[in-house]
Amino acid sequence: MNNTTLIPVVTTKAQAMSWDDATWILTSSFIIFTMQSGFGLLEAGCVSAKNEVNIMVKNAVDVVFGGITYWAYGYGLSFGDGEYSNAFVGVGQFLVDGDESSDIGQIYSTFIFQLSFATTATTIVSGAMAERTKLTAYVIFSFLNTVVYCIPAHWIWASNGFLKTLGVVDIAGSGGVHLLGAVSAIVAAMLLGPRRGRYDSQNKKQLGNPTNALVGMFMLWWGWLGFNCGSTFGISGGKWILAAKSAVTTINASVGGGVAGLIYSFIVNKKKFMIEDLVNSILGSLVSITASCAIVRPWESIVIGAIGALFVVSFCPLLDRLKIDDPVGAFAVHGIGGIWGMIAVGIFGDDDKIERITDGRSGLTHGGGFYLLGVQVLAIVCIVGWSGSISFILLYLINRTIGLRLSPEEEDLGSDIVEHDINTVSRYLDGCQLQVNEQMTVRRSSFGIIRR
Amino acid sequence: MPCNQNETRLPTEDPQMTWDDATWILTSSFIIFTMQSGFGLLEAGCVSAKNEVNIMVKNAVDVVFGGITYWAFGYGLTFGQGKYANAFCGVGSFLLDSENEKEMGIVYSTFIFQLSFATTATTIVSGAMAERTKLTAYILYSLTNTWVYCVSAHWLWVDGGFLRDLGVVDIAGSGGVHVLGAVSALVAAVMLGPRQGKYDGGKLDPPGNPTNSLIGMFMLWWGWLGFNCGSTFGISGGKWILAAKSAVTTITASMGGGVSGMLFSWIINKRKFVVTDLVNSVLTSLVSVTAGCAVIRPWEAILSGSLAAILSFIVNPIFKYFKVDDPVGAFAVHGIGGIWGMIVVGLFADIDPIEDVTRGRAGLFHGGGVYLLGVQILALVCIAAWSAMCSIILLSIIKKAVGLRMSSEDEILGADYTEHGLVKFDNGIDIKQNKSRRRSSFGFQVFHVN
Amino acid sequence: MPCNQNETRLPTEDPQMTWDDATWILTSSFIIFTMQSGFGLLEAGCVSAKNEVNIMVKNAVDVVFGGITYWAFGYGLTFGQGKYANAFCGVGSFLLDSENEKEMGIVYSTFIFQLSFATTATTIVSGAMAERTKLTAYILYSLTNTWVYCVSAHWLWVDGGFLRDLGVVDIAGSGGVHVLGAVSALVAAVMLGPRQGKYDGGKLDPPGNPTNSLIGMFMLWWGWLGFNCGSTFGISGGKWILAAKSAVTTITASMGGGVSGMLFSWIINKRKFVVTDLVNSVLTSLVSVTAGCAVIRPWEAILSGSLAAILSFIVNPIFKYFKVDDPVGAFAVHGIGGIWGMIVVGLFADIDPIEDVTRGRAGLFHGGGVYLLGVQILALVCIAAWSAMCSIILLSIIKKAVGLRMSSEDEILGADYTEHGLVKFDNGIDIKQNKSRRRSSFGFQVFHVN
Repeated sequence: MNNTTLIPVVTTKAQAMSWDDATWILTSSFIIFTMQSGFGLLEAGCVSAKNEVNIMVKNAVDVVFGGITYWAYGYGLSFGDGEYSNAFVGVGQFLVDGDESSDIGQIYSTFIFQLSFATTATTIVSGAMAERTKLTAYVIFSFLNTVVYCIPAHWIWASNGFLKTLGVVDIAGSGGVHLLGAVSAIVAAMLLGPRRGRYDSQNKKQLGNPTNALVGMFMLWWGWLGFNCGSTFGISGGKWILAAKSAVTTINASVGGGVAGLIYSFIVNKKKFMIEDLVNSILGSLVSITASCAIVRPWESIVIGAIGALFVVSFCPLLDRLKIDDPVGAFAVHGIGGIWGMIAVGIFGDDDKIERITDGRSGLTHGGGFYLLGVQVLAIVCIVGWSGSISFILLYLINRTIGLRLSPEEEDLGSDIVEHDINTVSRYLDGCQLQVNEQMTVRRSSFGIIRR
Repeated sequence: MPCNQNETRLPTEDPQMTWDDATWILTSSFIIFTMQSGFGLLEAGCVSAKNEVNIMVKNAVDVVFGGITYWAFGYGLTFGQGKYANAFCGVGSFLLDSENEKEMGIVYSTFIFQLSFATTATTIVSGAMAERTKLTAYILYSLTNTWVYCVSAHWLWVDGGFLRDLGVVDIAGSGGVHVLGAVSALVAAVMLGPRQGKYDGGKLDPPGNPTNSLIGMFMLWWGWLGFNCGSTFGISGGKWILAAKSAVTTITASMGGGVSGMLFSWIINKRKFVVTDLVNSVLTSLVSVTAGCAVIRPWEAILSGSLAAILSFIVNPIFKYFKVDDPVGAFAVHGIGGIWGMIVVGLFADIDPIEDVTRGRAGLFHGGGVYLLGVQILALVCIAAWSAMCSIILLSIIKKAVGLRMSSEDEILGADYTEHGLVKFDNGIDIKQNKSRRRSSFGFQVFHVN
Repeated sequence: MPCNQNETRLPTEDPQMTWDDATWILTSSFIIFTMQSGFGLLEAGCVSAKNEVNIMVKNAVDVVFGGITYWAFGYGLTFGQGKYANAFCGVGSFLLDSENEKEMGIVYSTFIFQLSFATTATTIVSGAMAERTKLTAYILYSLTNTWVYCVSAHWLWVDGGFLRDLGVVDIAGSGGVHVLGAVSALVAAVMLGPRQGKYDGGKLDPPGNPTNSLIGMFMLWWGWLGFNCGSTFGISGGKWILAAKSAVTTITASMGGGVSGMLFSWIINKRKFVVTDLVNSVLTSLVSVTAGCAVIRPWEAILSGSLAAILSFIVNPIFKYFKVDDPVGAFAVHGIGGIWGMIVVGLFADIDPIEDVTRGRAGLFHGGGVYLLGVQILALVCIAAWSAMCSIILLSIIKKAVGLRMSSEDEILGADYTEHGLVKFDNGIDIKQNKSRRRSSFGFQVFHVN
C-alpha cells in the first residue's frame, strides 16, 4: 500500500502538500475572508451614522486595491524565491501566475492564504482614519500600503527572512499583521488629527450602532479561529494536533479576555458594562494569542488573553488624553494586543515536540532563558520602525499631493453624502424636511436614509 | 492522507483520529460558533429596540463566562475518565490541559467541538429571559449553568453514561442541547414573570427589527448544517456517508417545516405571512431533525419537520393562558422541536449498517418495536427533570443573592441604557425641546441624565 | 483516505469519491448556502424600507419551496439515470432517497451541493421582482421554477447532456445558474412592469439601507469562493490544484472588477463613488469568472473581471430607455456577467493537463480556434431561449391564476405591511396627531388603518 503516486504532488520538496492540506488551507482562507465582513460591521457600528456606508466601502477598497497590488508585487516581495531574494526582501513571482512551475497548487494555495492576511493588515488602518479621510486618498493609500505589509512578512515568515533566521515566532501575525497595521493606523491618526469637535467638550462619544459593532465582533471572533488554526498551514502529519490546540487556546484567550474586560468595565464605569470595553477586550485578547496559539497551554492562554484585554481597555483612555483620535480603537486593540502577543511568546512559549515550531527554543517560564524574548522584542522594534517610517512617508506624500483630510464642511456633512451621495442625516437634523401629507404618503425610510 | 505511513494512524484499524477527521471536526466547530451570531441577531430582532444591544451582549456573555467554566470543570464532568467517573457524571480532566502528544489532538478537538455545543445550550435561555433580567444575574447564571448541560451530555454521549448504555440516540442534541436549554428557559421565564405590559393590560414595545430576525434565522440555518453533519464527529470510514445524509435530511426537514409553517400562518392569520411564524417553523423543524439526522430518510425528515413546525404553534395560546412570557419563543422552538425530535428517532430510526449509530435498533415504523421509543421518552423525562431541577435551584440562589429581575424603572428605560449607558433616540420627543441631546441619525445618542 | 482498503475506493484508480472529497463538497455546500444570507441582505438593502422584510422572506421562500420541488423532481430531472433519461433531461431518482450504501454518499453529497446551486438560480429572480409582486404568486413561481434550472443543468453538467457532449465548459454556472436566472429575472421584470414612480414621473421610495447592501456583497464575495472552488466537486487527485487555482482567479477577478468599476463610477458620477456601482461591479466580475475559474490564468481573470464590470454599466441606460425596472440590477450583474463569463471561456480557456476540464480544447487566444467559443455561444442561446420560454409560460399561468402584481394601494403601503402586517415607524409624522399608532424607537410599529 505504499503507492507513492497517491500523494498528489510528486515530491520535489521534502514536505509536499497533499490535498488534505489544501482542504485545510483553502477552507481557512475562506473563513479569514469573512473577517472583512466583521471588520466592516464593527467599524460601521463604531462611527456615526453619516459615515457608516463610507467605512464599509473602505473595507471593500482594501480588498480590491490592496489585493491587486498584492497580486502584482506583494506576494513576490514576501515569498519570491528568485535569485536576488535576500534576508530583507523576496524577489520573484511578481504578477502571480502558476505556469511554468510544477507546484502550482502550492503557489496558489499560499497566495490565497497570504492574501487574506494582507488584506486584514490594511483593513486595520481604515478604522483609525474613519470619519475624516478623503476616499481618493484612502484608495491611493490602499494601493501603496501593500509594500508596508509584504516586507516584514518576508522577515518573519519566509525561510530566508532575517528575523526568521534568528528564530522569531509569530504564528498567525500578532506582530506581522496586527502590530504592523496598528502602527500604520496610529501614524495615520496623528497625521490626520482628531475629528472636528472630538475633544471640545466633555461629551463622551457614543457608538453609532452598537448592535452592528457586536455583530462585527462575533464575525471576527469565529473568523479568528480560521485565522489562527489555519496558520498551521496544513493539516497532515502533526499539524492537525497543533490546529486543534490553536482552536482551544484561541477561544480560551478570548474567554479570559472577555471575563477580565467585563469585570474591568463594571468596576471602572460604575456598574455599567460598556460595549466598547467588551468589544475591545475580546478582540485585544484574540490579537494577544495570535502569535503563540500553537505553543502555549490552555491555562496560559487564558492568562495571556486576560492580561492583553486589560492592557487594551486601560490604554484607550490614555490615547484620548494625548488627543490622538482613533475612532474604533484600532491602535489599542491591534497595537497593544500585538506587542503583548509577541512578548507572550517570549514568556510562555514552549518547545512543541510535534512540528518544532520554535526550533527547539522555549520562553522564559519554560526554562528557555531570555533569547526568545529578546528576539521577539527585536521583531517588535523592527516592525514598529518599518511600519511607522514607511507609513509616514506614504501618507505624507499623499497629504502633500491630493490631501488626506476632508474639508471641515464635508466632514460635518459626513462622507456618505460627500463621497457617495447618500444622505443619512436629514431625518434627525430637521424632521420638517420630510413632506407630510395625509395618508401614508410621507416618504418613509425606517433606517434614516433618503436621497436628495 | 499519506498512505505510506504507519498503519496505526488509520481509522479503520484503530479508533484514533486522523487529520481528515480533525479537518471535519474543526471546520464544523467553526461553523457552529457562527450560530452564536445567528442567535444574537435573531434575539436582537425579536426584542424591543431598547434592549437590542443588551441581548447581543448576553450572547457574548454566554460564550465568555460559559466557556471559562466549561474549560474549568464542564469538560471534565462530561468526558473525564478519572477513577471516580460513573454512569451519572465524568470526573477528571478539570482545567483542561494535555501534554501527551498522542491524545492531545483528540482531547483538544473534542473540547472545541463540545464547547460550541455547550454555549448553544446556554444561549437558548437568554432569549426567554430577555428584556427584564439583570445582566449581573445573567452572568452568574452563565457561569453556573454549564454543569446542567455537562452532566446530561455525559448520560447521552459518553460510553458509560446510563442513557447511552440503554441505547438512546440523540445524534446532535435534540434532547441534550435543545430540550435541556428549553426547559431551563421555561423555568427562567416562569420565575421572572412576564414583562411589564405583556399581560397586565398595558402596552409592550413592539419587536424592533424583523430584518435582523430573518438574518439571524439564515445564519442559524446554514450553521445547523455544520451542527448536524459535524456530529458524526469525524469523516473517515463510513462517517462521510452519514455526514452527507445528515446534510440532506437537515435541509429537507427545514423545507418541510418552512412550507407547512408558512401555509399554517397564512391560514390562521387571515392571509398574512407572519414573520415570526416563518422563523419559528423553520427553526423548530431544524431542532426536530437534530436527534435523528443520520438515521432517518429524506422523506421522513420532510414529514417530521412539517409536523414539528405545526406543533410549535400550540405553545403560544398555552403560554398566553398561563401568562408565561417567552419573548423570542425559545420554548416553542427548542422545547417542542426537541421533544418531537427525540420521539421521531423512536418512530422513524432505521438500523444503520454503516457506522451502527443506533446499535442495531430500529424505531417503531421500521419494525424495531417500542424499545427505542421508550428509551427516547425516558431520556426526555430525565433531561427535563434534571434541567428543571437544576435551573430552579440555581436561579433561586441567584435571586436571593443579587436578584433576578430589573427594577420596574429600569425595565421601562430598557437595558441598553441601564446596563450599557446607551440611549436610543426617542422618536416621540420633540427635538427642539431637547437641545442638550447630541443627535445621531441612526437612533443613538448621548444622553445626559439631569 | 482509506489506505488499507480496496483499491477501488481510491480516487486515482476509480472515479468514486472518498471522504476527502466529501469533506470538500459538504464544506463548500455549507458555504454556498451562506450566499442566501448575502443575497437577502443585498436585496433588502436595495429596496425601500417598506419592502425590506418582504424581500428577506422571499429569499427564505426560495429555499423552502424551491428546495422541496428540487427534492421531489428537480434532482431527478438533472441527474436521474432511469431508462428514459436522454440528452434533454434526466429521468429517475424522483423523491430522492437512497438505500444502497455504496452510492448513498455520492447521491447525498451531489444532492446537497446541487441544491445550493438551484436555490441560487431562483434567488436571482426575486431581486428583479422586488417591491411589486404578490408573495403568493412568488411562492407559486418558486415551486415551479425549479424545473427551468434542472433541465438546463442536465444539458451542461451530466454526461449525455447535449451541450456537455458538444464540449461546453461552464464550471460553476455562469451560464447554467446566472444567465438562466437573469433571463428569468428580465422576463419577470418586463411582465410585471415598472414600480409606481419609477418611470411615470412620480417619486420612488429611496433604497433603504446601503450598509446592508454592502454586508450582503461581502457575504456573497466570500461565499463565491466556496461556489467556484467547490465546483471541482472533490479535492483528491489533481482537483485540489484546480480548487486553489479557482480561488486565486475568483478573487483576482473581483479585484479587477472592483478597481475598474470604482474608477468608472468615479468618472461618470462626477467624483462620487456610487455604492450600487461598487456592489454591482464586484458581483458582475465574480459572475464572469464563474464559468472559467479553473481554466484561465490570474491575469486573464483580472482582465476579464474588469471588462465585465464596465460592461455591466451599459444595462442601466438601456433599461431606462425601454422602461424596464430591475430594482436590484439582477440582469446587469448576472446576465451581463454570465454572458461575458461564458464567452471568456471561449476566448481564454487553456488546455488543463491536470483534470482535463476542457476535454483537450483551448480557447481562441490559446490556439484552440473558434470551436469552443462557438459551443459557448450556442450554450448561451439555448439557455437564454429555454429560460425565457419557460418563464413566460409559468408567469403567464400564475398571472391568470392568482395575479402577479400587487394592487396599487398595496404597493404604496409596501409589502411589509400588506403581506406581513408590519408597519415601519414613520419618523416624520408628529406622533401626537397619530394617537392610533403605537411607537417603536427603532422604526416598527403596529399600524391601524382607519
